[in-house]
Amino acid sequence: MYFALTDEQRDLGRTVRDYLADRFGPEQVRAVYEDAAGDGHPAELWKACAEQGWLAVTVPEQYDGLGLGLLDLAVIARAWGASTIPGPWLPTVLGGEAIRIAGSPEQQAEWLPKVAAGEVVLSIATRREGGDWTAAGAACTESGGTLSGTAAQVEYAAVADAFVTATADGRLWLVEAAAPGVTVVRTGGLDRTTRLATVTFADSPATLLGDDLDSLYGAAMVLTANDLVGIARSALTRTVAYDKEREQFGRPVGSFQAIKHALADLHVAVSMAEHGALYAAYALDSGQPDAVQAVHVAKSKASDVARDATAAMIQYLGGIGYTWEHDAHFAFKRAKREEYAYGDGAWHKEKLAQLLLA
Amino acid sequence: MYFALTDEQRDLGRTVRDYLADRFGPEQVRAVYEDAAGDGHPAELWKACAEQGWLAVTVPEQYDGLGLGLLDLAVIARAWGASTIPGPWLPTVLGGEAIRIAGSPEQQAEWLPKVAAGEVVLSIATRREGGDWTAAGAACTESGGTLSGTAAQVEYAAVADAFVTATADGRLWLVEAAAPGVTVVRTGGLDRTTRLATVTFADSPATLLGDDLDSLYGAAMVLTANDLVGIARSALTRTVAYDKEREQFGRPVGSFQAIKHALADLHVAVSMAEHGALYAAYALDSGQPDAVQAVHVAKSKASDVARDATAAMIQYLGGIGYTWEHDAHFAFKRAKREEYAYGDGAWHKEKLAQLLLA
Amino acid sequence: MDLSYNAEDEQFRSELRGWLEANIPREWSRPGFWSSLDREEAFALRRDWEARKAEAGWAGISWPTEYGGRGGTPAQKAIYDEETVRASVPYTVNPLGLTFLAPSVMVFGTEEQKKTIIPDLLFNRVIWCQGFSEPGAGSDLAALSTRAEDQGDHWLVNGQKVWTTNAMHGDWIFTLVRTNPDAPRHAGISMLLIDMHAEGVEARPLKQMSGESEFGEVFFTDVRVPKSSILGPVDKGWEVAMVLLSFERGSSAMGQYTGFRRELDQVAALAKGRERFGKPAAEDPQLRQKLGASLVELELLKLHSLHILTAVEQGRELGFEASMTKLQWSEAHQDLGELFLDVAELSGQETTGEDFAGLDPLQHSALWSRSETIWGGSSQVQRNVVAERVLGLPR
Amino acid sequence: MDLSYNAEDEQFRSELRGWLEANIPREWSRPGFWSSLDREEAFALRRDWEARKAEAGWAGISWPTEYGGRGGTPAQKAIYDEETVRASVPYTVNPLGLTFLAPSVMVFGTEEQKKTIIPDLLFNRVIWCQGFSEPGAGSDLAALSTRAEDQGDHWLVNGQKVWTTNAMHGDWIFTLVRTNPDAPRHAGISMLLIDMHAEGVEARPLKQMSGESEFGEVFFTDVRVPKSSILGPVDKGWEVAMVLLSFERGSSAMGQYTGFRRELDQVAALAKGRERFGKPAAEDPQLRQKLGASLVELELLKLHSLHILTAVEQGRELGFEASMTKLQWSEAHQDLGELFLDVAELSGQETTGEDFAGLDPLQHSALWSRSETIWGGSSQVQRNVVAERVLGLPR
Repeated sequence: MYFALTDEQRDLGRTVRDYLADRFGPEQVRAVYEDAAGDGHPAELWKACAEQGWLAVTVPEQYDGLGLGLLDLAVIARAWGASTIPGPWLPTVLGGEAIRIAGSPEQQAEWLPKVAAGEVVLSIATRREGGDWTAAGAACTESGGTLSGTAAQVEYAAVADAFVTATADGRLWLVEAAAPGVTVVRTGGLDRTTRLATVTFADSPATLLGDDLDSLYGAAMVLTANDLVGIARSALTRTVAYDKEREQFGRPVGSFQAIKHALADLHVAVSMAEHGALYAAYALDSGQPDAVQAVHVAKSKASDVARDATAAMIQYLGGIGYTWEHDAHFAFKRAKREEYAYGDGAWHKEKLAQLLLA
Repeated sequence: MYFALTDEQRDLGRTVRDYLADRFGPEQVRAVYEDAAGDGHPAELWKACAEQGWLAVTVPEQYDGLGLGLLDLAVIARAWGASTIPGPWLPTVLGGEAIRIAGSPEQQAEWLPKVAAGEVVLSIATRREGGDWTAAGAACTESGGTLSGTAAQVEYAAVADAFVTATADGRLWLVEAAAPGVTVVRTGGLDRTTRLATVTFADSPATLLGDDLDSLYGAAMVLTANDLVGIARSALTRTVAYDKEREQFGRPVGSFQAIKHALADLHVAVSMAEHGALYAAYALDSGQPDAVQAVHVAKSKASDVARDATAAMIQYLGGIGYTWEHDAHFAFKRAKREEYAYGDGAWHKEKLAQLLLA
Repeated sequence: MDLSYNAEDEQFRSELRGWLEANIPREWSRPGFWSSLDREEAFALRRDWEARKAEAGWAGISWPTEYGGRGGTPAQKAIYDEETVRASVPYTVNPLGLTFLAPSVMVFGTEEQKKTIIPDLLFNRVIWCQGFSEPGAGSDLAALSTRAEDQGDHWLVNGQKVWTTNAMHGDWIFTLVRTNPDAPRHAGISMLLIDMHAEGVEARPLKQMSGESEFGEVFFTDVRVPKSSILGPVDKGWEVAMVLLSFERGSSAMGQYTGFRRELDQVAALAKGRERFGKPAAEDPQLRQKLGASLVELELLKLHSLHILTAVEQGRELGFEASMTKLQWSEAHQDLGELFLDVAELSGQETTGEDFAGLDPLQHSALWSRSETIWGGSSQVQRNVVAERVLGLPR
Repeated sequence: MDLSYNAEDEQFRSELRGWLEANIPREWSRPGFWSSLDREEAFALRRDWEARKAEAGWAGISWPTEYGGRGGTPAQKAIYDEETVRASVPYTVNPLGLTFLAPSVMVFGTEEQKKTIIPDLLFNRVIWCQGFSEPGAGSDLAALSTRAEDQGDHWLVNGQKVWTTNAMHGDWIFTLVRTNPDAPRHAGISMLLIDMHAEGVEARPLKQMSGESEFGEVFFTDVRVPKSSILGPVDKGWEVAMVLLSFERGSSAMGQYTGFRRELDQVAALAKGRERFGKPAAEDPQLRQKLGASLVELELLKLHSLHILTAVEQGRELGFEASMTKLQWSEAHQDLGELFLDVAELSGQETTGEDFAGLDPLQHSALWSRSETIWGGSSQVQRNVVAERVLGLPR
């Protein structure tokens, strides 16, 4: 019985963080941030993802992957969140997961080696604006093997090679970006550490993967939760560091008890969110009976705590945290977007109430 | 344009508070509190209510009343809450309001002079356990001028001379306690500053008053809100006073910033709740167009703030506030009961959403 | 309690409303009009408008007539705040000058200062900035280090100010500077009035997380300031500043209320129009709770404003209620911003425009509200004030 | 991560479960059984049960075998906590003795103390109280003023303790007393072991707002305490107490989790059964949110317990995580109490019984939870610890 990362997982986390510190630090993030019209997909970072195997984590070994689990991906997602890293790593990994979970051996053989090698960018285009993205209102309708519909807030659609989308019966489909009838219209985002677009399919030829939208969403919720706890922990750590140094009224701001207590409460909440985000990954990996509950607990807490921790960072950094020049708003805005992605705290609490009252 | 009590209203408040300080202080409250089996209806206090005109405030002058408004009653209700005063003042006043609002001149002439003189105790028995007490699920059904049904959590039912109850069509009825088929079964209450009972009517002869359940509830919500802000202000004041004196770690507890900030936030919230509770009374009195909104604002805020202020009192008094011997729990429990009486914060916020979205 | 205004005040309201209706360009209330303008264009339009308004006699509402004001009652000032916001009049371009400097000059100014500064403010000919905060002196204002050396016939000013509203449009700045570095913290500070077009004064925009630059930084490098350009006595600038800041105290928050209440209506309309899980967002019970909660806090802000107004009219001592007002409006507005984001959900995260940086006014407001609990005394500072000055809790 | 227990631990669980099933009277899990007993009756039943349990070898789970314990792993202790709560075994009557005193005696005790105190605790023959808090020393424990004067062959103790759990059932009390009034605050304190049946010791019940008396007060008037009846060195009682309190640190909150989780299930069942506005309360979206939120915090408490357990098993330094555990469980439990009251609404405000004072277990729990954020280090004290000791924020 142990509730902790393995040494290998700790090493993985360290490797990712070391790489980011050396090669994709705040300056590189800012370059993407300032270039709102750019594709937000730094080539060097992508190359590193491929070389380091960060795109291959859950790809089975027979398809040139590492054959590891969601918990290993979660380690990377946390590091990603902590440094507000841009790029299509998450949607590509999720696209790969869709193929791994729902695809046929042939489809896996065709796509997964390319995912692992960083040869394709994938994205998830299942969310119809205003619809019930979890099922009945999914983006597309099917007719004779072609799909039609519009998906909103699709991450990195402009650089994607293929989209995973869904029909209302819960089946997952793969549509290549180059297929007829596929239109990508970029929109901007408050959070410039990602890129968004609206993707329209009009009688676009599609390949059926299979019918496990729920499993895909489980992975998406867990990885987003881990990105969020990465953001939250990093925001708290930065706030604590700043408030230890920043003096007002002749003493460090962090010595004022009202701030101390707020930060202490956040530390408890962030620590709990970390537990929840890791456990949910483990629970899905190992098929625990409470896996569904674990996912909702994780995303609910992570959404709430990342919002609170980044808001506290803005407040307790004082004016400086509100400036464009300071990186605090990268985290604040990323947390806000991810709070809503794949269900916000209230949505997941309602799901938990359903489980509890069942 | 002035948003404040008149000098006369301030004087009234001072008179009530002075009387209570002199004649019905903490010892007298505690005596009622400890005597859980007693009727909770101290004779001397009741006599004072009658002599001082506190039961006659809104009774028209032609019926031996003072012909004043809800705002004047609100002044008394605040003092009542501040000192957690027991006794059937509020239900009797509300019963009188029901007769004043909905009764015929004959009914008013029969009952209101007795209400003003303290010769009768009335109570409100409109709430069916689990029902929609605001209308469709009201306590009683009518058949040939007699009523049947059960009302829960009826205040001071055991000493009441008559009950105001309602039928699902929103009509108000008066049933005398001595009427056939009326059964009163006392229950205990966590809040021993009031007395509760379940009242059953079985084909009990009843007198129709009229059809203004909503107005009665408006008055009930406003007066309860004022009782609640009285509790809240008093709880805050006591906490501040205690924390100024109580020393730990060589300094007053109230000098610790985390406690200071919590108390400052409460002061803002309590002040806002006071504004809201007074304005709602004025708005009903003067028929302001936003009177309904004002009532919901008042009861919502008062419910929330009294709960928070009394909980803070328990916490910031330290262990002593949790003891039976300290009076803090009188306020804590009274606030809790009144939070739910006539709709809690969430219920009133939903009503406000309805108004906003209409 | 009587919330009806007297006949004179109602007369004032109806005249004002009539004038506003006749004079505000219709297009101003068209949704998106203001955000369609570029910043400079918008500023120029607002500046001109205020001058015209002043010429028509609708400026300096509560200022004494001897200074060219209308000598209006506090109630009239509140009516003015309410009606102008209601009529979609843009916020003044000269808030610091009008709220803080003008009344301070009436108290501390020389005859010469009164004669020049006040009329220029009334007709909006000079835009004033406030130079208080510094990188090392935020909540702890008295830690300021900008220095003014006495050079006999002038002060020589060196230092930096930050969080300066309107820095890029400012003509003059009232500035706290250290004139006696050896005195205790609060002594040895003076309030200088500095021409921002003078040599050695440099203003730079300070971009906020919204992408806008509501604030700026002002750098002073060997700036020569005439000895006469001081408000109040030398080394008494702290006292002058405290009085100056107190002029916010009696100001009602009716303007904020009216503006935020309109935002809430917009959020409610958005909730009705936006589909979520196949139903209008307005049917989501959690959002309904938050809509209700927001309405509660805003209506209470309004009542608090009426309470302040009454106290001012009755000549009662206000004490530190301004801290309560600030806490109530800034926290309620921040919650309203969060509510908007919750209603808009993921689609509220999208921006528009060719540069992908265009913000919807409610998006901007939601971001801006994050600064409102920091500037003008952070919520933490306000809570200290309420705890110590109002509740009397020990320091 | 691997949450499966090893074969040995699973074996332990199944043996324990089997023994519990065979030995716990069936009626104990009948709803209302415990509240139907009077307090003394219930206490006697629990005391006897624990002795029986010890005789069967189910006591001192994690104590070394040399002291008569089972020498079990931390995981086994957690399994024990979980299974006993699950099986509706009542909470121990000797919590202070078992959690704090026993391990402290193992560290600081003389051979004589080890030989007498530990077996008596194992078989529950002696109920121990803790005498730390005083009316003037709550959060600030070092302000204590109970004095022990050295009378050559004995200590003469005078003073008062408060918030003493089990005061009315206690046989002995481990007490912090001031043995050197001239030393600095934290020095000059010693830990005496005092027979509560000795002359001059008086225990009085202290009634709480629930109407129950979980706590008491203990008065010492010229109590003669043998010189040998001290734990650790003279004047080093503060250090002894710190080590003693640290034994809570590694203890998992699995017991709390299991108990609170059961309460949540009861609240959920109540919500399904209770009608509100003509519909089950369970359909109220606000209550659903709160039910979901409560489940979140309790499940995270469980995971935190597993995290602590892992750290203990791996021999890692725990630091001040106990403060986090306390904050999480006490605040979550208080919120659960509020949730119960919200679900029960006005009918949850009713009490029963001939004396109108009978509390439903969930009512009692809701009131009791108000004390949980105060005793054992208030939430404020815990936040100080987390801020200063964990985050390293300056004092």
